Amino acid sequence: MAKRAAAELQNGFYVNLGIGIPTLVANYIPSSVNVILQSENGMLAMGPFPYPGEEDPDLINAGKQTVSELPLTSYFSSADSFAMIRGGHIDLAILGAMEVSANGDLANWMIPGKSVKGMGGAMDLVAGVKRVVVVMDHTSKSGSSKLLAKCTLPLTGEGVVDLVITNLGVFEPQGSHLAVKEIANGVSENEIRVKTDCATVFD
Amino acid sequence: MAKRAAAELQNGFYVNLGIGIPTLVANYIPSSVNVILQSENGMLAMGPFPYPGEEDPDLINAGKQTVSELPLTSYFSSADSFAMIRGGHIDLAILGAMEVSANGDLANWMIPGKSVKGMGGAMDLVAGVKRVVVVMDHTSKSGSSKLLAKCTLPLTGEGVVDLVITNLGVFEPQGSHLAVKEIANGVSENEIRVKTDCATVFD
Amino acid sequence: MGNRKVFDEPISVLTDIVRDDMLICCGGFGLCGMPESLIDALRQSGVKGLTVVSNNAGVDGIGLARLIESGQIRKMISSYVGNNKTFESAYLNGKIELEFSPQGTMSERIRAGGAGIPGFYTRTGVGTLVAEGKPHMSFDGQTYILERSIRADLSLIRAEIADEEGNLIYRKTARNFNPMMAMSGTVTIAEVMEIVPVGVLDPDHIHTPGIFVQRVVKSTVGKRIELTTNRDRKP
Amino acid sequence: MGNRKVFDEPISVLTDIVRDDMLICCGGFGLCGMPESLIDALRQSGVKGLTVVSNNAGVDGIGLARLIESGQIRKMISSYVGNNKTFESAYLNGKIELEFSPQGTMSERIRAGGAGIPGFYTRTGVGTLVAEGKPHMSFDGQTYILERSIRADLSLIRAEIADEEGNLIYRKTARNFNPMMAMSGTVTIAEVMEIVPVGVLDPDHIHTPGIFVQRVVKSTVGKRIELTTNRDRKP
Repeated sequence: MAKRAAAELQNGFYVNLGIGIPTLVANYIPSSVNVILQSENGMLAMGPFPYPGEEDPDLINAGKQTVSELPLTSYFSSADSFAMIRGGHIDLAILGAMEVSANGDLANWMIPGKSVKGMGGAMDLVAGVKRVVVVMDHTSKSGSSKLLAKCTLPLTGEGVVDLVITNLGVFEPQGSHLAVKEIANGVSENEIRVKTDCATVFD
Repeated sequence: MAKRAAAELQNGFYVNLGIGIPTLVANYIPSSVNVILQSENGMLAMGPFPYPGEEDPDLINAGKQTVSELPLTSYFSSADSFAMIRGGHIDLAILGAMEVSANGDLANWMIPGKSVKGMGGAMDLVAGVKRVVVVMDHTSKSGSSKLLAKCTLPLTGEGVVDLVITNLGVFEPQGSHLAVKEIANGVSENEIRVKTDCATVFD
Repeated sequence: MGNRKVFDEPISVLTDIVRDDMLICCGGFGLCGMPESLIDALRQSGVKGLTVVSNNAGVDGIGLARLIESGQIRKMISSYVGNNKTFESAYLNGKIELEFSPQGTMSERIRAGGAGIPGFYTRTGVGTLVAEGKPHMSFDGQTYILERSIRADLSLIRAEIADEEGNLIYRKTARNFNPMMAMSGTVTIAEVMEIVPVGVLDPDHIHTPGIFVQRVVKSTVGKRIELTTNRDRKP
Repeated sequence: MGNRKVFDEPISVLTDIVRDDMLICCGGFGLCGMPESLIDALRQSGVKGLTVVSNNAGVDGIGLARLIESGQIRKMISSYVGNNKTFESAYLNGKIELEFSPQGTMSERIRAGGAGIPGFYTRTGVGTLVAEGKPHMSFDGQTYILERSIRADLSLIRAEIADEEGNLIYRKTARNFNPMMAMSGTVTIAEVMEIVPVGVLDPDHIHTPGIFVQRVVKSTVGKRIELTTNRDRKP
């Protein structure tokens, strides 16, 4: 999934990668494609994790992990960082999700009754970034579909998802249904129909 | 007038001085009083005019005059500068005026029918600065009072003036009238009454 | 101006200013750029009933978590309080209130507070729990919600270097919420690694002009790393 | 990334981007920090019907006044256009429209445009001509007016140094409107004194991150002083 998501990156893109699977996308960026990673805590052109002994307490990513600097790096405040995000200057965000609906609603921050952690910058990212790509397992641990006609969990954003990449395929929210853009190797159309709780249209 | 206005400055004040007579106030600041001058084009701790040959095209005040730097100077954008002003961080602004009314309305930017120059930062200053002091001649060149029951010119701000210093005295807008706080040397109460087009109450 | 803004100790810089029920903005993103000495002094001061605006709630045993432990915080306004058992237990036991504000909305609300802007419209949170009860307005066919600014009675921030006038320079991602909180505080106190005389800092490099900083004190604790992540050295 | 953002000449950096009836934000406070080479190239391009947002309208014979002379500007949004006979005569002859925006409101409208904020409330202008026709709202007993953001099709700005990624550093009061206009432009072009490779600038000193800057070109004209004022050397 992370590899497929990396194919969404175009040369010169400014990109924000969410915590979890999306972070792994960085490992699959082809060397011919230059992208600049934004970290919403106030950094543009984020480098890789530091070598042991080179950690800097003043240099972390939005997941609070130590990272490193690149020659083109710049730093700025949280307000300036979210001006960038909210103002549509980031080309692409790749995020994880709990649920996505056929009209592009996204739920990824809260499960009622469970301990609440907070939305962090997710609501700002999905509202502001030009293109939002979700990377997630197609079904939950209990086997239920995470692609739904309507989200059951509290939303992170309304109609904000442009593309969903799961272990079964690639999907585009179309309002009333999901357009199936790609099917993963060894997966049948029927398996997708069975495991998806909303209308699907195969391209 | 500039000298009397300088008495309004307290140690440690952040101050914005308007163009014209207010600029002269800087010449009367006692050496025991440290004030920091803000220039709304993006400078805090503005220094005096430069010595001949030391002018810097990148270093001007809000009147577009060349100025100099001090050890505690900082520079910032116009948005940050007016965040300072609008956010109430400037202790005092000293401005010129065409008309002031008994309730503190101020007109100093436009005469209908005459060539219009614009309000610059004056509307932001009077709306945001903690204390607004006006320094002006008591009467216009034609002899009419510039202190009025109601301004006749388009306003710069409504109820914004805290103190007016003229060649005849010092006045505090009280809503229905002006409180006369001081009378200039050689001026009679009667002269003030005659030359002021609103109710006055002598302290 | 001398060094009227410079104080000796984190506790003395706070004592005459703090009082119960204040709204305090507290800088930092996790432990990065967090004014730990000032937070510890706040605990020592014993004030209570505080509303604290901070992106996170500290880490168990460090930072704001210590004030939650001691029961001094009545309410937190944050964007993320995960991985914090102290907070979680206080919250589940009804000992602390919580208002979630999306990170970008929160940082802008704080900036707006300092900039004299009482409210602004944003798309962030439209159609979510965050939008409930807030005025909606349409601009060019898009729906936005009105978010209110945050002004603090006191802001506690951290910077790398201060001069005696309170001009501040931050370092790398330790900048985060600190510049806006400096603007938003009626009184702002900066904890720094180093205090230099005026004239040492390049005026084009100053991130926060001294007008926003009323007091400065040297940090008494080292910087901390919350989560060390490394790559392998190539063989 | 190479130097995909770096262009050779002020005219070539503009030609494929400019078109009639654009809204252009143009940096500078008077002549200070004004992108004069780009404005001259804009005149050379011959595009017309422009709406130009700029604090001032240039000085007779210099900067935007030259575009007013040539009739390329349909409308100005400014805070101050005094001491400018070119503008005055065009205005009195009905050849140009004018919208006054208070300087602080204007700078914030431009920042808001870049920051995805369609509108914000301010006390500036309440009870004046500026408030006419604008929605009013009361916050905590005070009246405020709603001001709309400004987004530009193109922003022309000036900085001191750029690196090849478009990271910018401004110098002294030449910063003024340039950073917000960089944010607000769909396309932003920066005219600079010097272009350096990436890695030369300290990332903590960068005022405008490269994400806001699509193109960079070296200035072809020197800096100008509008009004020389001096103090006497002590005898």
